[in-house]
Amino acid sequence: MTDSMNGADFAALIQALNAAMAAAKAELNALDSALGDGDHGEALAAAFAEADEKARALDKPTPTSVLQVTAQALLNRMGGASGALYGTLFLRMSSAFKDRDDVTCSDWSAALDAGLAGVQARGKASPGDKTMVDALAPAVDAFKAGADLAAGFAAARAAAAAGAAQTERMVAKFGRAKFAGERAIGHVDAGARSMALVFETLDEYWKGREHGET
Amino acid sequence: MTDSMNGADFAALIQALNAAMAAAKAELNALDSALGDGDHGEALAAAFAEADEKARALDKPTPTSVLQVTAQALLNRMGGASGALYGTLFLRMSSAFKDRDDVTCSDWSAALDAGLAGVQARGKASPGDKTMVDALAPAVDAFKAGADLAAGFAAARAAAAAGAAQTERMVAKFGRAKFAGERAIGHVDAGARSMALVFETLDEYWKGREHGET
Amino acid sequence: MSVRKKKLINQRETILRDMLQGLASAYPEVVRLTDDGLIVRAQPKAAGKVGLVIGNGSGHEPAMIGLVGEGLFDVNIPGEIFTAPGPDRIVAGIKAAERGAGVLLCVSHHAGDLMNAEMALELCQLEGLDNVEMVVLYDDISSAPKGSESERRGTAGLFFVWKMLGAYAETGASLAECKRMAERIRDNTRTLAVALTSCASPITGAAMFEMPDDEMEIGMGVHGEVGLGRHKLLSADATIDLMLPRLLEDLPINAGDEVLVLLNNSGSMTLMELYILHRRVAERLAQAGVRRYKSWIGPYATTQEMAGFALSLCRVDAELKRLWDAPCNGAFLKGV
Amino acid sequence: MSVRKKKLINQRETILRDMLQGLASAYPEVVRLTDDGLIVRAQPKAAGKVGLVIGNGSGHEPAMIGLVGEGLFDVNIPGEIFTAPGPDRIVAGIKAAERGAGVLLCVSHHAGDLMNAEMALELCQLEGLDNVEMVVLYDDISSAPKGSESERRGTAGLFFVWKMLGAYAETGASLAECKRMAERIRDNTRTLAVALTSCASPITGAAMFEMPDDEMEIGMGVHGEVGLGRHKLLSADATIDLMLPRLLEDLPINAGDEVLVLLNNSGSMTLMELYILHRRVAERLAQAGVRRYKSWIGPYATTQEMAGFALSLCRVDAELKRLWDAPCNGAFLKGV
Ligand SMILES: Nc1ncnc2c1ncn2[C@@H]1O[C@H](COP(=O)(O)OP(=O)(O)O)[C@@H](O)[C@H]1O
Ligand SMILES: Nc1ncnc2c1ncn2[C@@H]1O[C@H](COP(=O)(O)OP(=O)(O)O)[C@@H](O)[C@H]1O
Ligand SMILES: [Mg+2]
Ligand SMILES: [Mg+2]
Ligand SMILES: [Mg+2]
Ligand SMILES: [Mg+2]
Repeated sequence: MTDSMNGADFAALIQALNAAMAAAKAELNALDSALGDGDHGEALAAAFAEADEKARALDKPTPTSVLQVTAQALLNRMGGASGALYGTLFLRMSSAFKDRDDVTCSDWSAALDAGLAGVQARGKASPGDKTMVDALAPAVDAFKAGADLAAGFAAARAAAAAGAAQTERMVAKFGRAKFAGERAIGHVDAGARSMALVFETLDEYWKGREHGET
Repeated sequence: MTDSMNGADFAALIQALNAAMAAAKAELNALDSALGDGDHGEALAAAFAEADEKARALDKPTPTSVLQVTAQALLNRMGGASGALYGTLFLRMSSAFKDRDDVTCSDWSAALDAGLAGVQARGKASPGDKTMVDALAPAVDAFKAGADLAAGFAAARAAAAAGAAQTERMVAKFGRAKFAGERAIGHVDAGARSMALVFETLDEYWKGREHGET
Repeated sequence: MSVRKKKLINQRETILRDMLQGLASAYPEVVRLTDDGLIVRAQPKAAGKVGLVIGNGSGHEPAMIGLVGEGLFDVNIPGEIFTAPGPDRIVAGIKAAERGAGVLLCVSHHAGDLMNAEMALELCQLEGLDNVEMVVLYDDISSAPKGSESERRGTAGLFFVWKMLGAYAETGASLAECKRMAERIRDNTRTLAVALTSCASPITGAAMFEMPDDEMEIGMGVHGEVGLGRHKLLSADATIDLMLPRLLEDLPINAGDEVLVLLNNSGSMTLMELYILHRRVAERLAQAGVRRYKSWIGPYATTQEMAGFALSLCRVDAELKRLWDAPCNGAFLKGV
Repeated sequence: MSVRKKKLINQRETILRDMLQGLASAYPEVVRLTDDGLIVRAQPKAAGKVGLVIGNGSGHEPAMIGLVGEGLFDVNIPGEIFTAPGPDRIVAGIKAAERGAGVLLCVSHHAGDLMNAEMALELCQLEGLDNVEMVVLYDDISSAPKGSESERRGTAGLFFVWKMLGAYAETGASLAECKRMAERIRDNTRTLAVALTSCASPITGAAMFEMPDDEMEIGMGVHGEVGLGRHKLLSADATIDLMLPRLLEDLPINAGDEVLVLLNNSGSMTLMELYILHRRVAERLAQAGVRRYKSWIGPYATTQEMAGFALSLCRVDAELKRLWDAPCNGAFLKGV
């Protein structure tokens, strides 16, 4: 087995993300309602359901096309700040994978860089601001230290989870939670948690694929 | 001591009614809220407070003038259906006592007849309709059987109390409670209860007066 | 479900005074508060036109203090919370509305309002004020069966009367004509209400009635009186499907007739819900072949923060449509 | 205190669709619902005038679907409940508002609204639609300190912008002029809100936040975001006494200046309470030597059935007063 992902992999990954977000809906809503408006799980679940449907409908899925329909669903179905940010992440990765049928470890590394840069340009948040960036940024860094996709995904997953957990002690600088000031301390940021879930799902998918489950 | 009441008696009676209504406010509100809008005690207490104030301000109180300021307070301060009905009762009695400085047992009998007739003309309710008439009508009848004021008041008090208690088993035909239909059963009518309280206070006042308390 | 006990007031004894002063402070170009507690038009109606007066218990705002102004009422006599004003105050209101063509005293049919209005008319006669007429109005089909219309209560549907009668009086119609017009609109109007929650009385601070979390009341009165009965909570569409046929059956209406629609917010319904409800009303009216002329969706007669709404229909012809579209300017109602 | 869990809807997945169809069914003479879910004027604005567009999360009705019409917005892009619409839908809204003089995309300052608007403008540039400007609006003094105005949130006070900008665009002002006017009204507007209760999200069915029975929140956001802090429940007068000085201090205002007043109902406040509150606002403004031009008391931007209100002031001169008094005709706003 080569160390790369093709269009079918991406379609299967989106399917896995759809299942993961559906399962995590209530948890993410609950996190969001502590400081925001309680819809983060709902919105992500709806968007990934639509992304999954659109990805399945693709005639000949490529990494780019799968990520592009996913970005469209996140932008226009999910809406809101997190729709724009998640949409930007997937859109930038989609562009980065342009013209590749199989994407490798170094393609992933470049795409994650582009995605993170897009999210930060759009949302202006840095690590420490109690947003999804607190999971995404360390995941991107950790991925690069991995020797292959498996190692990279595993490292990114662990880093994202750790980053999300750390948001519990932060004061929010962005999103609705920012208006809570000190009261934000003690709550994990919903977007950081969902971002950690994205990397967890990616790692699980790839582990399953390596063990021949898909 | 003669068997008659003068203007000072009436002023003292209104003072006693003020105290009685203030004390019964919560009870009457609670009865009214089961089927009506829960303000019967509040409204009566406010009206008798104003009546008391106006009666005290009278230069030379007569039975007529005390009952007239009381009627004014009931009509214009209390307002609503029960204000109109209570106001009519006191206004008719005030007119019936016209030109008398001391009112006797037979004056009382005529005045109560006039008052009851006024209430029924205004409100169209008959005994059995679950209204204040269920306390007032038997009280008027019972009063007439008494040999003197003391006997009449005692009999009226008992009859009014019994009449009010019986409303618990009735379906309302008037007032807000009428829209409750069968659901009214099990609740004593607020206006019947307050009317019973009027006769109870009257009887207590007269007993105290006979024993030299006032 | 508990009700909202917190109300932003000063003291309950001064609610009425504070509220009326607040209204007058906000809309001096529309209304004025008189020393005896009446809400009157800032610019009185032209002399020689019929004055329109109504008294009512307060607590149902914007009714009726918000409906005084050009093309609406001349005088409102606000009573204490949920309590009709007494006869002396009604007489004062009638006098304030007189512009030389007589006064129509409008009565929304509730026992207290009617008794006090009758006493006020007796006082007017004693005082020689004889160009005064009274009209008793009702619309709630849940409060008495068909055939006993005059026993029904006055509820949200009277909005149609107020708006169109107000416009009619501005045309210079006579007192007798105004009274007939009020009766004609009334006779073409029907209302049914539902409530989802109770509310707190601003006087007692307690819930006006109890309401389980999964039920709704059909045919609720404007003071929170218990209605026709309880239902398990229905969807928006099912609620309309239950209400609308009863109204269409009770109203003297035929396919091809035109109606005005009112969805009155009894307090804390969201416009989101009311628009969703209206969708079904429009759909069902179309299916019944009844044409919808115009709709009014919002609060007009409330019962504090009760969650619920009233659905009213008023059958209109060309003349009534003109009256509906006529301008008006109350604190709460600017055109429709 | 528990929130109202019962809502009269059909299913939560169809709330937006049902609501928009319901609005369109009620006011066909004012608005039309397009196939792609935009609310547009039934009679488009005359050619050669600037189109005004806004997108926003739903759940705040009548904002903004009720403010489309003559003298108001040309197009509203309603997003899902509490969720700004995505860039593609905003671009569609911009296209629908173009009448040959360019389009001003208004953004009430919230992260989601701003990000999606920025993406939409990038898409417009890619498509060669270059006569499009964006203006970012804010008013809530509780969301950032004086000096950092541009970080503040857009809340109820933007009503002043919508109403007067709408009137201004009807005069034929250019795109650049419209943008400057929007900024000028914004810079003269300040808002502070309080909340007494939470409300239930129509999506999750759960309370948006928790609120003890004897407290109030100062500086609450339009989505129920926690605000500046909790207070023990105050009286109506004390509440105004706490809010008004902060607004007057923040606003560039001098004795003798004239202001418009908004008391926005965030859901289930009674008009009784709002009028009582206005009484104190008028009293305190007079004491401060600030003249009150006109007031608007009622719901405009709600957060479902939350009990609370926002107090907004807008300093006006002769030109703005003319714009305030200009006619308008939205489903929810007929004149002011
Ligand atoms: N400027 C920003 N940069 C990065 N992430 C952000 C930013 N603003 C919000 N977020 C993320 O979005 C999450 C909230 O998402 P969601 O609830 O779906 O959106 P909304 O707040 O519009 O309801 C937050 O928990 C946070 O992680
Ligand atoms: N038509 C009537 N005839 C006699 N009594 C009546 C009538 N209508 C109402 N009542 C009495 O008035 C009482 C309610 O009084 P109250 O609560 O003060 O008035 P409201 O119903 O206007 O709030 C009822 O309990 C009933 O006894
Ligand atoms: Mg959220
Ligand atoms: Mg009562
Ligand atoms: Mg009452
Ligand atoms: Mg949201």
